[in-house]
Amino acid sequence: MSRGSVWAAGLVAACLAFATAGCRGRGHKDYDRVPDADVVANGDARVDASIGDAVTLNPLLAQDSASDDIIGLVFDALLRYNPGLELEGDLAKSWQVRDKGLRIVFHLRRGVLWQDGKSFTSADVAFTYRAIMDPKVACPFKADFSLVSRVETPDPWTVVVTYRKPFAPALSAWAEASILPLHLLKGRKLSGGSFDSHPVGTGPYCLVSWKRNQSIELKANPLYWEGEPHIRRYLYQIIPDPATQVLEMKSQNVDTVNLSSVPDQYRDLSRSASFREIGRTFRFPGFNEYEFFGFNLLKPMFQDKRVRWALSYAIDRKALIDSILLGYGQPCSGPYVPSMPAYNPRVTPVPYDLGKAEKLLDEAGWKRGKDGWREKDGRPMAFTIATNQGNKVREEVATILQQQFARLGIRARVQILAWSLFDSQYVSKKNFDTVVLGWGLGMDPDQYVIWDSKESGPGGLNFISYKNPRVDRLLEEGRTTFDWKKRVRIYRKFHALIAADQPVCFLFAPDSLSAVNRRFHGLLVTKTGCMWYWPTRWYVPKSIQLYP
Amino acid sequence: METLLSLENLHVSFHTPQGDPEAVRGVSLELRAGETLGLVGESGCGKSLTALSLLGLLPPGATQTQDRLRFLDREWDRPTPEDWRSLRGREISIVFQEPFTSLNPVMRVGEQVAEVFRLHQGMARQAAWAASVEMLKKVGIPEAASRARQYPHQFSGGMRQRTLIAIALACKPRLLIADEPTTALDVTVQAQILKLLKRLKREMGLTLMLISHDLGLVAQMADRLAVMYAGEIVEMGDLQAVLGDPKHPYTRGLLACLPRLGAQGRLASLEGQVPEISYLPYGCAFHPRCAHAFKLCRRRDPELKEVEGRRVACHLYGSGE
Amino acid sequence: MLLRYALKRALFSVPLLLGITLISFLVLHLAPGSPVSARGSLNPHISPESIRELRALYGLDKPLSTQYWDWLKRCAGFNFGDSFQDRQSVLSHILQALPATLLLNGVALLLVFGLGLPLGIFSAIRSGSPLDRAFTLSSFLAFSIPAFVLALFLQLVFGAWLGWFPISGFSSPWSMGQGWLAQAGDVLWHLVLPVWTTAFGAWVTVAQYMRNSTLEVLSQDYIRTAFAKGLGARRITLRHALPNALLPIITLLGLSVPGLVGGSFIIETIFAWPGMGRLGYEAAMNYDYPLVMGVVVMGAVLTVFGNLLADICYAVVDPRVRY
Amino acid sequence: MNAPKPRALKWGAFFLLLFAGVALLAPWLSPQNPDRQSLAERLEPPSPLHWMGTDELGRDVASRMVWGARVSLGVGTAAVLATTLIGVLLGALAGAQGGWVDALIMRAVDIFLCVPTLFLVLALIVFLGPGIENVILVIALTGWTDIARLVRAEILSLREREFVLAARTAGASPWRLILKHLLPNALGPVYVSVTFGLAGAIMMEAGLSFLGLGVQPPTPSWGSLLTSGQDYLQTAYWLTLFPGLAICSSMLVIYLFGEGLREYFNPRAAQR
Repeated sequence: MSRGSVWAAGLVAACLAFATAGCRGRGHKDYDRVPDADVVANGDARVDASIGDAVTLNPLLAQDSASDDIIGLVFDALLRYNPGLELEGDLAKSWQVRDKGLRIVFHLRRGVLWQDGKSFTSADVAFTYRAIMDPKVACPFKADFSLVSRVETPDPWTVVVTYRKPFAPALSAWAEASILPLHLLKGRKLSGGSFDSHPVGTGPYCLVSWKRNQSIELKANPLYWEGEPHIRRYLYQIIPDPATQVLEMKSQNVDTVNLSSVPDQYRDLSRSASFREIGRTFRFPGFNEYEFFGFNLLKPMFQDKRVRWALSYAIDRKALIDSILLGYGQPCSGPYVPSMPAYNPRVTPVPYDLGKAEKLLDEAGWKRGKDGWREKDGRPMAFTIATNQGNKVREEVATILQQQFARLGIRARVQILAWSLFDSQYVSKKNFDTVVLGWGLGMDPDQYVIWDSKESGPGGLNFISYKNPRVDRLLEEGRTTFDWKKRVRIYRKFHALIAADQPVCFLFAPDSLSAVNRRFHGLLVTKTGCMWYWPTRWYVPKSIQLYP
Repeated sequence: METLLSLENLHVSFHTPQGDPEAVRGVSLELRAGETLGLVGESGCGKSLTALSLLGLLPPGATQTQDRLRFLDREWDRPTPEDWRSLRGREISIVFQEPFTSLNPVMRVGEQVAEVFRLHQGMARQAAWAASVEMLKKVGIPEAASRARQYPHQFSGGMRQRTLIAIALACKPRLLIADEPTTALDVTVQAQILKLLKRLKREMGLTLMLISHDLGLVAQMADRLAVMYAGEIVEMGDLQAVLGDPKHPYTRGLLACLPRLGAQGRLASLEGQVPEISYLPYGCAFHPRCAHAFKLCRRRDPELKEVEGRRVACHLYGSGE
Repeated sequence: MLLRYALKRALFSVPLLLGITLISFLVLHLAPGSPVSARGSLNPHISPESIRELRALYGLDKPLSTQYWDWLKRCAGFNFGDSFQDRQSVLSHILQALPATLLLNGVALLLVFGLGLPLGIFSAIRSGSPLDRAFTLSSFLAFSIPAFVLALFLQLVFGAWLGWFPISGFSSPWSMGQGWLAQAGDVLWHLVLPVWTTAFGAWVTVAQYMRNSTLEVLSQDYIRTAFAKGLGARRITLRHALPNALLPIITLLGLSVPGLVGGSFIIETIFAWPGMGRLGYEAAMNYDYPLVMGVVVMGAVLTVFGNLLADICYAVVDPRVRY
Repeated sequence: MNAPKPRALKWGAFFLLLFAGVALLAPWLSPQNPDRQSLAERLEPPSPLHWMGTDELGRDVASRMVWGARVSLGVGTAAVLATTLIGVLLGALAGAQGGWVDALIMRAVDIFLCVPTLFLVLALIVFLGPGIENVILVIALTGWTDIARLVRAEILSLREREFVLAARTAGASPWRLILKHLLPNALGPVYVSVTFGLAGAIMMEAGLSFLGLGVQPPTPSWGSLLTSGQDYLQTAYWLTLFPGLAICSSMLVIYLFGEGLREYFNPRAAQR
């Protein structure tokens, strides 16, 4: 036996001695054709995989998606979004908007209990508002409530919120603000206290244990006002590497995985017959994120609209999607994602048309020199494309754009930088030519902070310095009208205006890809997702339950 | 005096990519019990290798063959590692030239001596330590008891050489080989070490094989003398015979270079250098540097023959005067 | 005499640690970006105004010197302050991540030196033989296999296909109720693949260092003297060659003490191991100054202590160095 | 007595020149333009057209490997040389001089080991800007500590040797003492650390470029090829296989060259 195998055998033998629980072979039956398929049974558990651990379970501090996932299960807000992406009642049964948007009246649901048995009243909502505004907490989304002048509770079941100015996005703000228990937090430390890791809410699941950077265990809340969830236990397993998540999924140690960042894994899973026996893959158009190629409008070269349009024509969006996202993405034509109601279907994405691009650049004076590279009054047409390190999609987009612009005779240089460097030295100081970045949007169509000219100051999000008074008016109008239909019309006009200006070239919106273990039944699958109302709908037939 | 050790036709060769040149080309010698044999020759003539071959301690890359090696009543033609181990330390011991690096730097001196007692005589730890202190006293190390606990780097060169001698003689071997024992030491210490060797030889009835390039030093110690050149013994016999009336031209040349008290004029020196073992001249290896060389010397390598009470390997004495 | 030396070094390490924390603090603040920008910037939900409030809360608006002084005062009382992210105490973060990393690296270190040393000696004694050449070649192959390749291979073969070991994780999720021993066994069972990945590349280095230093020692004169004494090969190797060959290895051991705490981000990410590697990386990426400083201080104490220990061991083993 | 085996030295030097040649003659050797993307041929296995297959943007891996040699071998060897130079000199000085010099250098070692490298790198990017020289600087700054301690330990045990004391009494200046007497015998561990140091430096270059300090896309380097291969390990093994083999073979070459050098300078040790 050569030395290599002697050593390896020795090691394996030693490790085998450790193997106590034996291997966890999971024979899987055929989950679909099960006799008790439609008998709603309680029990079993759902193991969800996440790349990062929750940072905090205190709704006042949470900013990352992992924290929001858990908080969403432990707490409720006054309102919530339905599969049609419209608002509906949650802790508030119904609501009215009065005095042309200056006052919102919420009628709370009666008989709702906190997970510790105390009853939920309007005092909790008022307390939550005061907690959000408390300077010692420095709550990150405090701005959404800056226009609130008073929150009154005439009786335990009604809350009246008065605003200094009509503020349409207020409703979506109340749909994201988790309501805190007054009786547990009154007089106690709002942030950094024990509540941060032992939260008590009104939501469908309560916290059991939190092993940092490992897993968060929740159990069904028997007192939940929509009825106790069928799936009695939920485990949020932290597995930072997507490839490992897929491996765990195939061995049925994990039940649901988000595959948006690893399209090739999604493709393999959806094509694999062996996986189809134990799981299903889902693909939905993404609804809150798009990538764009932005110009620094302070630079003279990009102030000429023809140059911006020429570059937009030179981008082959389909090739980008096919190569980077393996086709799992939609090209987008404006600051909204196709699946959002505010998306203007009449505005089509900029087609790939090198001929037009060449013509526009010649018109703008950037002629091709003898060596084929374009220049104007002796200056070569060259700029850098900057993006942040760690985001594989953006790095590949930048590298491909460099190649596509080279075909147009433009010398582009790629600059990949660590995020903090990128933000503090380049973006905030506006010393960049172009960037490849993306926006993660909320449900509400209001994009004042990104496109309004007043927001282009230092630290503002309008770092490309886009100033268009007509757009400013539209944004202002959109913020103050509560009528959903009128708002949608306003934002579609806003979408068309921005698309015409091309301050940035809108590239694509990646699809949301996921996989779910096949043993779960009762899924509500719609155009926008498969996870809707899962706590109250999902169940696993008794015969195929995996966990006791 | 009966013969303690006899070696017949020893060859030592090194294998290199360019072939296997021989550093020792057929050396035979015998040692009578109680005598001191001096082995002299310029560096590179194979004298150290000959000594090392007696204990099978050749460096790797070297191979040794001999017709027969006899020690007292035992005899081998190709000794196995066990045979060598039965000889080393118990029957034959050796002291090397480099006292500074020949002791284990991280082990106490006393321990390095005691180790031999424990191994060969199976002594217990305490007894071995006592014996080692005793041995160190015997070789003239002051306050042996306390010095034994110290480490080699705390000893001077002379003291380290004395320790090595203590190690070599711990188990009262019959033969002690001293390979240039004093070369690395300064003159005063040299004299002390030689005096010590003489005393111990007398007290323990040792047979001594002294190897050196310094003829003057060997002349004070040796009973018999063997002169080596380019891997062969060219002249061997009683000290007085060889020194008084050197027969082999090389011996004569060597003696001529020795500074004499009161002698005048320039020191004589031998022209040329010791040949490289891989490019040895045909016939007698010394002939290019020999004033009396004639045709036969260039063709045939002379054997050792009895000439006037000593043996010489030179054609001058082969075919008549 | 050694005690005096150790005490002198220990006393001297206090100003050294201060020096290290000061330099780290400066480097931290020299690096572009700040805790607030790391998370808050370019996030439509967060308004510039709440960013200003955050800066005040973190005390970032105070001058650097006061920030450092405040940190130092708290640090003296073993209170490393709260992490910016979730305002939990830095100490609790470290104490949660440290055991996992110490366990992983500790066992890996044992494996590395336990396997590396004998193999190094073995191949030195057999130096030049085809076995030795094969070993050297395979050690380079082993060293250049990237950790993530080996990790995936182990996960695929031993995790998914054979199912002998768990693919990732520190312990089985539902194991809360079991007894102490079962939980320990469960963690050890999860430890197998990450340890194998960590140790695989490293023990090769130790083996080569050992082979090299043994070769060096075997060519020394005192080994020839040992043979001349008639000692057997085994005894010579153990009593004479090994102690001398181990000297450079002790320094190597001292150098790997900081590694014990550092934790490798890649291996911890792939095996979902809740260790210091991920904690340190996330703290750095989010510019969580108190957490980063906490990790730096602990790393510094261990490094200084590790080097001190190595020097003392060296003096104990090698009398020539005792001064 | 016998001439040292020149074989290792001959083969080592031959391969070293071969690798350096590949790096220098990249423009002529590389089968295709390393940056030319053809998204249609994305992630294709090795084929007659693309000897080493294509990467995630359809670029020819073989040409990127040849061009990558320039960065990786260049940075790798330069960084390892710098690290070894600083480490050996400071280590020797600390070992030979002792006293406060030794304490000063050893404490500097402790400091360099503890300062968080990531922030050091980010700070450097701002002040010095990205660039290959800065990568070498960072690797050298953080890498010299190990060698320094190893060499210092070797020197400490040599210091007491008589021949050193003799040289010192003969009035040898500290530097002559170190260079002529102490160092040649203390180079044992250095050979090993240089060999493994090279692979370490190549991987560190990739890490630093990843953060924005080193080469910017699309310039290839073995390290960046390897790290980008991580995401496609299961679907495109060749993205990881070839850079890994290249790093392994360059280590082998350095080892062979080192072994040859050692045999040349110190035949006795190598003869065993």
